[in-house]
Amino acid sequence: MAEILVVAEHRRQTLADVSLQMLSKGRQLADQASAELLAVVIGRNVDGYAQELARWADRVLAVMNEKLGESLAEPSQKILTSIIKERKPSLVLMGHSSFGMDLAPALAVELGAPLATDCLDLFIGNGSITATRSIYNGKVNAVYSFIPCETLIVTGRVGEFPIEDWDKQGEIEEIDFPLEEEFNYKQFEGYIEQEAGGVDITQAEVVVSIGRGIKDKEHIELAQQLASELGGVVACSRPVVDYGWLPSERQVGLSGKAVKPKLYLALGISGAFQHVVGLKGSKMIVAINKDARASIFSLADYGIVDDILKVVPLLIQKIAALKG
Amino acid sequence: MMTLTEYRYSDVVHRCFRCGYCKFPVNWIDVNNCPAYARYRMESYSTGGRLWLIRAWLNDEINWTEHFAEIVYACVSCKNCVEKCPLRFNIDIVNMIVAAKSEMVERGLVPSTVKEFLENVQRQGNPYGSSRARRGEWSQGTGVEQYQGQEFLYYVGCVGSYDTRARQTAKTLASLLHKAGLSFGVLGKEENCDGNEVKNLGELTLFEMLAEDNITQFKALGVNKIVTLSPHSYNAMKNDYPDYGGDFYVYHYTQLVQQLIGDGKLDISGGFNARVVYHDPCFLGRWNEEYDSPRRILKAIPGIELVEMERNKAGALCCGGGGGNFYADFLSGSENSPARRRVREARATGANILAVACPNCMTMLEDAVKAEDLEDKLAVRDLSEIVAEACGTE
Amino acid sequence: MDPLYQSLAKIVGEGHVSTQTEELYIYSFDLGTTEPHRPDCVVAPRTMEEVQEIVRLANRDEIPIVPLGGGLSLAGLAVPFRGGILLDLKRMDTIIEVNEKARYALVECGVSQGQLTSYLERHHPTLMHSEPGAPPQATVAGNLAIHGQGDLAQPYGFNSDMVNGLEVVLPTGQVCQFGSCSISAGWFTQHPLPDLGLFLGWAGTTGIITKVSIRLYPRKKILGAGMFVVEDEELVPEIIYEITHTEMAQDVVSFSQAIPPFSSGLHHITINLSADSEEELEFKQKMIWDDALGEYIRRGDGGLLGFARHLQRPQVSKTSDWRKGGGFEYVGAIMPVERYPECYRRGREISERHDIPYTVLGRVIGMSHAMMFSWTYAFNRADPETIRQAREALHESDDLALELGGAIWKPGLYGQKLVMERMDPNTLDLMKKVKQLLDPNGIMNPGNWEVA
Amino acid sequence: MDIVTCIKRVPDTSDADIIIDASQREIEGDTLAFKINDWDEYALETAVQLKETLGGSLTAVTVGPKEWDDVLRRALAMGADKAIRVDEDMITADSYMVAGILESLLRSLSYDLVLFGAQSEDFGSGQLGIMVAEMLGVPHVSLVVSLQVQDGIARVKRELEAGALESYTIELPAVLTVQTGINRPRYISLSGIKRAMTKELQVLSLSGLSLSQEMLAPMVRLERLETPPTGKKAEFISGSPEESAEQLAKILQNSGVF
Repeated sequence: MAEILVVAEHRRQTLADVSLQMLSKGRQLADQASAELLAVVIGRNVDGYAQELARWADRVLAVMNEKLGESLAEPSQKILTSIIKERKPSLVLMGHSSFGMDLAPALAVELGAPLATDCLDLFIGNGSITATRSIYNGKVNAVYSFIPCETLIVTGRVGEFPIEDWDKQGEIEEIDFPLEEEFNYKQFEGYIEQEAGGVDITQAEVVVSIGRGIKDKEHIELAQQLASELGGVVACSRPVVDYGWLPSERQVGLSGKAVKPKLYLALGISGAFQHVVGLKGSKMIVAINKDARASIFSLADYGIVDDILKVVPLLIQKIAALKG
Repeated sequence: MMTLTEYRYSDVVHRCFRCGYCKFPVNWIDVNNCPAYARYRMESYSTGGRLWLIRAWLNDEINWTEHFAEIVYACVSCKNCVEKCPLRFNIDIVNMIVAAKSEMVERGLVPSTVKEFLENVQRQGNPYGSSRARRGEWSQGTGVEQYQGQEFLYYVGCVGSYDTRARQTAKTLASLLHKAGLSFGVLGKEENCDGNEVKNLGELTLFEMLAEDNITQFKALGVNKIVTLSPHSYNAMKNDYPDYGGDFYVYHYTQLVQQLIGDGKLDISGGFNARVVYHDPCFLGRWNEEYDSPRRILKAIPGIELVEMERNKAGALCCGGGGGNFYADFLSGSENSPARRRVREARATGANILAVACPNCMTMLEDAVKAEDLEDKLAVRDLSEIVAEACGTE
Repeated sequence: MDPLYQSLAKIVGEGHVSTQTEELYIYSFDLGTTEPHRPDCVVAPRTMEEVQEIVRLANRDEIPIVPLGGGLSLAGLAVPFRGGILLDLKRMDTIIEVNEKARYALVECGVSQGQLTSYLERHHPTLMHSEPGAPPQATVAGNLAIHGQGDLAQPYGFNSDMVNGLEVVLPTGQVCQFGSCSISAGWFTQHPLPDLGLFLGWAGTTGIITKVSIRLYPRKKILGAGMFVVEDEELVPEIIYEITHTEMAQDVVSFSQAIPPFSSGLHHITINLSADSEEELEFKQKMIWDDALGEYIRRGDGGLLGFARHLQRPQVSKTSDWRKGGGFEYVGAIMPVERYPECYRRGREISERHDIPYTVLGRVIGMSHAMMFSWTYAFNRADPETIRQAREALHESDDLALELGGAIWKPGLYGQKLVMERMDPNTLDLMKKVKQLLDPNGIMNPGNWEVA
Repeated sequence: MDIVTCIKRVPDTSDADIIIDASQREIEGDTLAFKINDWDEYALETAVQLKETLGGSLTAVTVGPKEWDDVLRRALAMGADKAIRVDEDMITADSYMVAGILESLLRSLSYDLVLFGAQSEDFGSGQLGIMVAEMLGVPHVSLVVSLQVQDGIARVKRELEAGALESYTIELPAVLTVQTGINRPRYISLSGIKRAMTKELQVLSLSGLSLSQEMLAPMVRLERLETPPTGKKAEFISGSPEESAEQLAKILQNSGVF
């Protein structure tokens, strides 16, 4: 097997965790297949990132160009196409992040390469690669194979691959890439931070998080009471924000925030991975959900199968009673 | 601006003076007999306020908002206003509100929980969105037969089929009917939503489809007599299905059980020792004027001391679960919620058993008992469960 | 978020305050012909303390504040003409005390007439209060703020004559109690302390009544009503004189209306009687039908239309449907009973001029010292022309009431102006000073009773 | 402005037991109910709102067998003027093939904006819209949570991680993939669906589209379906709500949460 190429991403002076996750997985695969692990990082000034990536990669391509700004999907596509065509890596890995989701499908089309996105795992055996994906609400796993090809592109699920420590001290190769194309049709206008509403769920010791099972915005008060009783804050999963019942600053998950409380209490949350990825740092997870098959229960330490609207009022009472 | 449907009541809707009689029960004990007004205590939530707002919307004086939709959907079709309004258009009050809901349905502008309710019924035949395949699960292990020409079709309904607590009631009633030697069967996973709530949520075409499908299915199976667990099913099948050619003998189970007791088919000599207060379900009471059968049953059981709440029969306060609100849930979250008011009223009679005859009332009131912290003082029991205990089947 | 909303939500809780279009729309309306005006905010307090905080806030920021009870006065007395805070008081609905032996009831301001009647029926069946003819959601306190009258007006006078004590939140936020309650726990009398009657009849322009103690009267076991019909309106005043002379009647009302047509032009005098025994009833009936009215019957001037037990309360809101239109408004005036014939004739003319089926009514107050005579005009809420007609008829009736020597009861803005134009300037000046003293920032129900 | 929205039909798997069939490549479908893909409903609502304010046409497109007409009917009821179904069961296809078909179809249509749901509920690849954009050679933005269109320019906000957004202006024509929460999709009444029966629903066969043989062979193949390994299982607290609340309160207390 030839090279395995990992596309590293960064935004606002920060290297994305998911890139280190993909590098760790790439490292494993490269060692297994006796291949070289190549990391590519693209930007105006990427020296710092390259140093970091070199801990995992055998070789880091630090691709720089003065014209590169914050929005990198389109230029990255051009640059990567050129690099991949030249080096013909057998596998290109990147995170299934907002960056990867924008980039990978376009890159695959441009290269005519097979693409598997949001993969949970990758296997190399008998010279071929298979990828496992989660489908049907996480109820089924699907294993995919690919037609024989020069290069296969895979995006990996965020948070699914643990970061392993390496110190490879790979070689860093700086490339000043000439960018002739202009991307005037798409202008980056800036970042928008969600409104700061005064509640920082990432710092809370107790997070009472509500999902679709809360059923009505009127019931959020219940969660609020429970949170007050436990000295915590109320957070939520995506549907609650989509309905406009809580501001997005309260959302836990991939597009929301990552929390690391002592107690994460998931109320009426089914446990879609996009949510779960944001609560993995919790020390103790308790889930209450009507559906015994909800995937949140495979993550929780304790579970109650019941209607949250029935259990939570009682739980508030019981806690108050125990507190005396 | 009525682009989608002609509002049928445009020559009536302005006739409400907002005198406020509709807020009261039959006497003047309490101004809180309209569930929505009782919960919110703002004029906008009273029946008159709702009618005035509907008219303002139809006349383009106000725009549709989520809040407006919630005010309209806070009407749970309990018919207290119809009972109380002194004016002649009173029979159309709930119809006027349902027609406004219908207009919102046609424009796609309904609150999110109502949208979910209706989409779930469209897709899975029940408001919960649970799989159709699970509809018959309640009867597992009971030996209840699939309907195949027995004398009665036992129609369970969505709440009895899916709600954990109401499933117990559905089972108990089945065992009771079995004990009485009644020939009956159920439809299990072939059963579909009766449509009563769908109609009251204003989705009239979906209701028509459900009614027609059910009637076709019943006729194909040779159904002649139907006994329902829920007064909501009873109402739809008795009053609406005939309009679609569905002429069946429809009974609410309290009517049938009362008869079975009278005929000596059920031996209730085991008795039931309790002070019992009975809560009239709107779709049995005000909608169908059946106040006596449930009370006769309770009076017949040895050991029961039957007491009445101050608001009873035509003046009963609704549990707040009608018109799909047991799911859509616009009236909870407060001590002013009708269900909580109702259990406080029940407890004030000194009763230790609150008897219900409707799975919706059961779920609403049982939750309210917990919210009011009355669990050690007041238990909500379905009439079928009380009779079953008196028969020694439980 | 609106800072006014936030301040009010802190006081009463979020569920009981609204700045949303739907609430502002509904509370902008009076049920009569008055043009709507939107408040900036609707708030429904539960306690006197909450009212106090709201008033302090309004006074500090000079925000108009309009108290609302049942909202049934019809004359635009609770319309937020200058915007501001609309204060719906109906959540304050506790019946605090009924003192059977001292015959009084202490209630919060949001207690409705229907609620009190029903409560007394169940818990104190030997007592009653003077319930006005309004629908049962009318409040006891709101009725005092407009000098209402009820079904005991004939023997005992105006409801505002039946007050034993008041608690009022002043426009500056202080709470005052008036009557024996100001010096002890008992709410049994308003007199004989120095008279500070600054709130009754002021339509909420001098303060917000939060508690009231009202007198209760004996309620007998049997209630019934007889109806006496005469064709000649000239006879009505003397017939009423004869009836009231017997001291046997409770409510005495004479009415005439165009609907149904067969009785148009006739005068129906309803006479409420009550008794604890058949003997008492028979005696009272004899006193009225034989002794007071026998002569008229013999002469053929009038006839007894019947006597009914189990009194049904009149449902005045039915008038609203006469033009299939959900609306009516009336001018009421306190008149000498002898003016009945002219009130009837001239009122009927006004109605007919405006194409409105006529309805007139005179209710006897205080042994026929006076009557409340009303001219009622139905309109169709969906037809602006009929609203205009009704409004004109109402203004003409205001003019008529004064022309005939009466005093307009709970006048709307037009009537208030007429009254103030005629009022003794010294009295008017005193009114102005009182108002300025109590409400220096002019926040209370502005627009109403504003002395220029 | 002319908008095309590409939608798909998915099984409602939220409450269903998913059973892998004997072939290990498909799931048993007879007890499943089907629906429009959640993300696509948001995309459609976005399109309908744009059409309501800006005028123009809205075409809903899908690639699937006859049963898939029902999601197109819903799209028509929501406000699409016209619907097109490419009649082909794509169950064994990869996104690349579907994208190729859509590309070919879109080349025959007039469009200023093509909207996709950001991903599907069933397979969740999140590839299709971006692939089509690349094939058509028009700009794209994925995960759009806000959209305004004026004078041939779209102003979009796009969802990033950790609650941040980024905003772009993008020239039309363009392809956008829409994230949930961008709006509140309207309810589609049954009578609305019935009324939509009179609207045009065009069915095309693959042969009517100019597609190379290469485009019709998948590059990604499903080997087998598996039941996911059960992770660590929660310790379940059982009993009545009262009992379980009591137990949980004690557990929390013993763990020092309070």
